[in-house]
Amino acid sequence: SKGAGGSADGIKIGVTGPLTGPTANSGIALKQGMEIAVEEWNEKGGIEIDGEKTKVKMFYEDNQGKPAQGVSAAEKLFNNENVDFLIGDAFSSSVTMAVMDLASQYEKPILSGEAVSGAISEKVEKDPDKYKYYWKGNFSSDAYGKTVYETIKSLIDSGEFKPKDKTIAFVIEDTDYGRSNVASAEELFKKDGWKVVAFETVEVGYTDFYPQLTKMKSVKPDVLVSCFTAVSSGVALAKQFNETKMTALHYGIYYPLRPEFAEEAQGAADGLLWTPLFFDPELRENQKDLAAKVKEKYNVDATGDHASGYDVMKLALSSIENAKSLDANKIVEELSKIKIDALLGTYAFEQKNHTVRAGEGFISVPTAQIQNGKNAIVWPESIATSKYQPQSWVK
Amino acid sequence: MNNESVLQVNTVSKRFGGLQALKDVKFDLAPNEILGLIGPNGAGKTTLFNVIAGVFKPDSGSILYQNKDVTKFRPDKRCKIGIARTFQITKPFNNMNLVDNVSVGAYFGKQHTSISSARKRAEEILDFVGMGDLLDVEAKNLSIGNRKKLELARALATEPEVLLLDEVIGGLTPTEGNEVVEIIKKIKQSGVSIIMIEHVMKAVMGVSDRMIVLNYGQILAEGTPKEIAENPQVIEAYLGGVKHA
Amino acid sequence: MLEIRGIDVYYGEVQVIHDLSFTVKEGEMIALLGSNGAGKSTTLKTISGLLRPKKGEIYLDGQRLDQISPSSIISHGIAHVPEGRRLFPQMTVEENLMLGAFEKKIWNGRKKRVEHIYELFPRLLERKGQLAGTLSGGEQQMVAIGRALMSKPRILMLDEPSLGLAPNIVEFIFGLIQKLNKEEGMTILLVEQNANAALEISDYSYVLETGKIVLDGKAKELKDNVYVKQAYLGI
Amino acid sequence: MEIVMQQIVNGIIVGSMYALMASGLSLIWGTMKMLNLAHGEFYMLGGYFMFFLNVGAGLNPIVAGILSIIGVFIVAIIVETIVIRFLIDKPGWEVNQLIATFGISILLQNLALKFWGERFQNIPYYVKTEVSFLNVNLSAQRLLILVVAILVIVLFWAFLKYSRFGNALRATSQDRDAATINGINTRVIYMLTFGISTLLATVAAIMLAPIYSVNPWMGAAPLLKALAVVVLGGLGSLVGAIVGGILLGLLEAFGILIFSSEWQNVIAFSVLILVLWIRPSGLFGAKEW
Amino acid sequence: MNLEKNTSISTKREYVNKQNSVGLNKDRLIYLVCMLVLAVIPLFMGNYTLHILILSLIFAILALSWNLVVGYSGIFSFGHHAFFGIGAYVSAILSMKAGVSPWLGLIIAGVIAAIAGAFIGLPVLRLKAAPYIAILTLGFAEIVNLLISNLVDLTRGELGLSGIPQFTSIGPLAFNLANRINVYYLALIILALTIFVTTRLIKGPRGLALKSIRESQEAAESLGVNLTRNKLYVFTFSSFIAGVTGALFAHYVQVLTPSSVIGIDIMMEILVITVIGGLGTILGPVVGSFIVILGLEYLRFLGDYRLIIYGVVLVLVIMFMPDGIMKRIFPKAKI
Ligand SMILES: Nc1ncnc2c1ncn2[C@@H]1O[C@H](COP(=O)(O)OP(=O)(O)OP(=O)(O)O)[C@@H](O)[C@H]1O
Ligand SMILES: Nc1ncnc2c1ncn2[C@@H]1O[C@H](COP(=O)(O)OP(=O)(O)OP(=O)(O)O)[C@@H](O)[C@H]1O
Ligand SMILES: CC(C)C[C@H](N)C(=O)O
Ligand SMILES: [Mg+2]
Ligand SMILES: [Mg+2]
Repeated sequence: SKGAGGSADGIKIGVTGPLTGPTANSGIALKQGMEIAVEEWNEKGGIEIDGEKTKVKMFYEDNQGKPAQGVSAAEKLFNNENVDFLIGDAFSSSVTMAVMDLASQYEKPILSGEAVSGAISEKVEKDPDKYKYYWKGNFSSDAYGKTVYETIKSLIDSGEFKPKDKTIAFVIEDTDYGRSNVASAEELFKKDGWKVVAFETVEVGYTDFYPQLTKMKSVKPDVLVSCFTAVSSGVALAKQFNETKMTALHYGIYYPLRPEFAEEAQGAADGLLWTPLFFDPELRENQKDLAAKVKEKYNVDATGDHASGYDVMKLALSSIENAKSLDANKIVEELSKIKIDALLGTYAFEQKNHTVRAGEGFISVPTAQIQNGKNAIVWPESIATSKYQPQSWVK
Repeated sequence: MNNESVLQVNTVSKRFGGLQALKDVKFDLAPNEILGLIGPNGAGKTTLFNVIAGVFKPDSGSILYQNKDVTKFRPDKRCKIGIARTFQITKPFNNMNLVDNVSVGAYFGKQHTSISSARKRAEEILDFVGMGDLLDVEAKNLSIGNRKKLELARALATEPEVLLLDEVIGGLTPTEGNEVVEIIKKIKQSGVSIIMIEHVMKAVMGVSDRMIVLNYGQILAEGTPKEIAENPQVIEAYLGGVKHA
Repeated sequence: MLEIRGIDVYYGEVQVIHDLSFTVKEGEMIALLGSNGAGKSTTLKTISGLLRPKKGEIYLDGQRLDQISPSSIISHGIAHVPEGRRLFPQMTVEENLMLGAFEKKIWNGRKKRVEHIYELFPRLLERKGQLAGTLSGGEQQMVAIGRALMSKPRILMLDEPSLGLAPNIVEFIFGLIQKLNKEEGMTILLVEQNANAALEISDYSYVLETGKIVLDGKAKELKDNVYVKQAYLGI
Repeated sequence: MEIVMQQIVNGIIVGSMYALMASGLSLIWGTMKMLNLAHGEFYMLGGYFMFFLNVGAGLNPIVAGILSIIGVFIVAIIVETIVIRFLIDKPGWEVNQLIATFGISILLQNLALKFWGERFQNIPYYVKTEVSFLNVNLSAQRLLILVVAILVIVLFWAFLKYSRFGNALRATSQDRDAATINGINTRVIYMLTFGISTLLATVAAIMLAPIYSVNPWMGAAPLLKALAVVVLGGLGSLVGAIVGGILLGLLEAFGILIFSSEWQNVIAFSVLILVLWIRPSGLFGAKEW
Repeated sequence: MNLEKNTSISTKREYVNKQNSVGLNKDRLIYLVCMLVLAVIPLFMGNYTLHILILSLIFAILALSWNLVVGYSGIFSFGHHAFFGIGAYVSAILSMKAGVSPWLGLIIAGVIAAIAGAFIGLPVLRLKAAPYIAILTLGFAEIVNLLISNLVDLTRGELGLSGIPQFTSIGPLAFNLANRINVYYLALIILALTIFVTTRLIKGPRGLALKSIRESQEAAESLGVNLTRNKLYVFTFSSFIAGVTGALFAHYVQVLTPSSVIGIDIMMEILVITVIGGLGTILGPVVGSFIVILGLEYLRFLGDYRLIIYGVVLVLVIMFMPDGIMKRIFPKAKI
């Protein structure tokens, strides 16, 4: 190697994410999105570091979605690969919580990807010094709750939905994702005088909802909110919901964003309200390009994970570009100031907790509805592509 | 009652579902006596041992050992106070060598103070039963006959007052059987009282001071070997036509 | 008829049978004697294919037996009543007996055959519906022998049939064995600890010690052999 | 009242599937003294085979089902021949079988993941009508589950009790050497036993796939349930597996009704522990094959 | 009773003495070499390797404690991860919510895990067949797992605990991530202690009792061995070690989620480690742990073939080395 600078063998970005285990598909998609971003950058000649155009090199380590494995992977990247910047964890909150603690030790920037858990932001907020080098590349889970609550409120306000006794039920997956998203929604609904009549937590991948639905039929909630990361649960619930002739307004979190959901649930999903719709090249012009590239390069249909990976890599590389240096302090300085448009919206950080901002003007968390097998944005009005169509089963 | 006896079986009954395995069985064992227990297959002999050794609680009746009621004692406790038994279906500690097998009895039976003294004792006993050259052999490699001797050695190692022998001679050649009979006689000489279940008439009849015949869970006859051998009921139910003793 | 030629048998690394040879002639009753652990049961298990010899051969009527699948030995007319009876305890007496005729060729004739067994052991007819595991020791021994007879064997191998049985039952069983040999002409290979009785009823006898034959001869002659008297008869 | 009826139906339907899975586990325990940790993966394979044949190749469900059963059976026999047979007579079998079947389970799971992807797959209902009785509505598909489960279990039982092969299988399970000397080829019996146990799992997978879904991890939960069922009912007991399965199904359904989903397994396992405390060999402890 | 005749034991005394000799016999030498190697290795390693080595040590201790129950006593517990998890959560929560020092937490975690062990040991005592015990204990672990995920107020459920305090410094010795070599030595000391205590236990009368129970409960009981006391003892003792190990893990990794400490995969890992190393040996679990954890780590380059290969390797190892590596290398040694 020549010279002393780390830039001699390029800018090294380490990534930890799942490549095996139940969340492998997301991890793989994230990786592909990142690869495309890195490629684009390198095609432009790389990034100028200390006055010299330098190529970017990515190192992606599998962690099976497990915290301890995540730490091993991150350690490996810092020690053996000597990475200048870590995207960790690219996917999961629990791994992020373990990996973020390495930031102060290695004094290298760490940016997490899709992890949403509010607990991460809280950690940073409590000890900003310790997490000087850690930044959370996604908004916090309470944004989902807000979207769910406000969507339903607006439906009521406009008279499109008339709850009888303001009762709500939750069926969620027992993961940090499920729990934290619903926690914020629950709070908002309760504050508004709603009553929670059922709260069912099931294990990941659960598919037999008949007992839960039978039970719910007797308490007759006005609204049912469901949240799973395992699509199989979502499909099963949607179908069984139909079959048991439930009459509640049904709102789903996360699972409908997987492309296979609508396909597999078929008719049963038509009318479902859901969030977060981030990625839909048919609705969003700026995402078409990525979709095409993914198709061409990997021969798969692009998903939100591809976009997410692309965006977080863009965030990382932009901050390095702005810093014009691999100095960690300079990079995090630039991260804190960043404001860039990317595929999913505009990224900027909340300073008090190093968390990406959600809402209008930043990353928006819209409500979508499946209408005739296709997605339409129905809330907020400012970006809506279609009007809410009353769910056929709601009585 | 009889203060002379070391063990009293007091009208013990035991039932397995619909089967009355023991019914009002009652007898005493005198100190330093060998009591032969015979009877047809399934008569309840082994069950009786299990009751005396504490594996089964009797449905009614009690067991008195040295005039103390031990009916509620667990098997390990009974062993510690001096009641030892062998198993008809041998239960060797398969993956342990013979010394360790016997040391378990030596150490836990009458608490030896150290493992090494228990081992020493175990070797003496193995020698005594004629397996002194097999100390290091794992028990799983023994043939049936040697397993029976191992049962005997382990029980002996606990230094019992009362020894319950369940068919230790059956399965041995007559010559080997004779050797074991000699050993049993020696054990008796050292002051132990013995109840011995056996189908080999030559052996039990030769060594027993007194015999009891169990049939369908009840005592059919009791007496000296000679009386038993001539008892027509016993001949009918158990001995058959061949001459014995 | 049955010829064992120089077999070596091992359990794992341990050699139990050393270069063992002997023959069994048609219609004979052979007693195999030996002290504990001499390898008698092992010999029978090797003949019936449960164990394979490392060396040597076994022939039946000139046909090699030690290389065929153990489950087809019985179809060559050799039945084994193993040590400890080895019934199927959770099956009824009749089911146990029927399995003795498992072999395809005779499976269909099993109902008739079982009648014959009930004639030999009227006791079993009374108990045909009872689970074998709940029988008394003597009855179990009857089932074991009955099961072996279901296949109409030409050679019957019995491993300590008297073990743990009441004297009157032993008498019955020995009587039966004699009857099978004398009246039905069945060849019998009998392993017994009860050497007196075994020598009493058999024609010829082999004495086994640590896996080798140390002595053989006419049963009557062996009975008077000084060594046998000392080592096995306990006189 | 209606809700209670409905919940009973829910419980019995899943329970019947637990019973099928558990019967398979119990069967191999009975004959081979083996707890097959890869049982769930054979269930998974059953699901995928059905998916490819029914949805992929467009075969009708009955043909696809039969072919799936044959397919899984063949895979099972291969596994038995290569791995299980090699281990079964050796010392340490008690523990080693667990590692071996765990290895097989990881292998099959990750092969499925590698070749068929993480994407879960769905199979349309085989029958689309709905039925209702006693105020209980349910799709014919779910009723079909129950019917098939009962049919398969009855056939299975009759097969064990009356067929020549069934007798041989029971005999082998009780005393292998004794079976051998009676002319039973126990190697073949082991192979077929293993195959049949996976057959039962495949039937469960085929029936459940349209309602749940097919993915590489689908076997884990049913395996855990089936394990609980076999000990609840009593290992080696067919009646135990059936009663245990239905009982667990009902327990879960009513657990959800009375408490909530998150306590479902807590309740199920607490009952299991309690039952074993009172009856250490399960409800139908002794073998009843 | 007096058996003065027939006792010609002069030649056999040797055997007794061998067992109790205090000198540096071969077994001791092997232990010593192992410990020395383990003590020196980290001096040459970077943080990443150290991290993996620490995890290997932690799993070695855990596997060792499980081996005591299964390998030496024949009680087929399949819920050992419960005690690991209990230990981890107890110490983490105590230090986070009540400010209890992690050092004290280590002990308390052990004690609470031991109590849990004794509690579940009671029904286990009544069971004889291995599968019943396996599934009962597995069920227990599942209950603990669900309790931890459902008692959200205390444990934050699946959200997990993070920011668990590290071990506080002892003088100049800090135990944070930057000084993890000290954590390594801490784990090594706990491992050495565990090995020491277990060997003492196994070579002594308790070991004899446990082995006899493993081989035949009825016979052991008939020879004066108290089944209840011995089984409860070993169950409790090994749960204690598992609990301590859990606490060690918690304060090292500083993040806990129910699935990361009480998932069934932890139990499978324990099982694989122990069996590959050698069930019923002392050093087997240690060697097994290093092989399995390092192996899995260094197989990363295989990408998504990693687990496929892991599965194949497991099957092959068990087929061709069924009694583990230790017995393969040292067939005679009692280690
Ligand atoms: N644990 C048990 N459960 C049910 N029945 C039992 C049990 N133990 C023994 N029996 C039954 O009790 C009866 C007496 O059995 P036991 O073993 O005492 O007979 P035995 O006199 O020792 O016979 P043998 O001389 O054949 O050994 C038998 O019918 C037996 O089947
Ligand atoms: N399964 C086995 N594993 C290892 N060794 C065995 C096994 N079975 C028997 N042996 C050994 O093989 C030798 C011969 O045993 P075998 O059972 O053939 O003797 P036997 O003559 O039938 O004796 P017995 O009269 O006691 O039944 C014995 O030394 C025994 O220890
Ligand atoms: C399903 C995913 C969106 C989960 C999420 N990335 C998290 O763990 O926070
Ligand atoms: Mg008896
Ligand atoms: Mg024999």
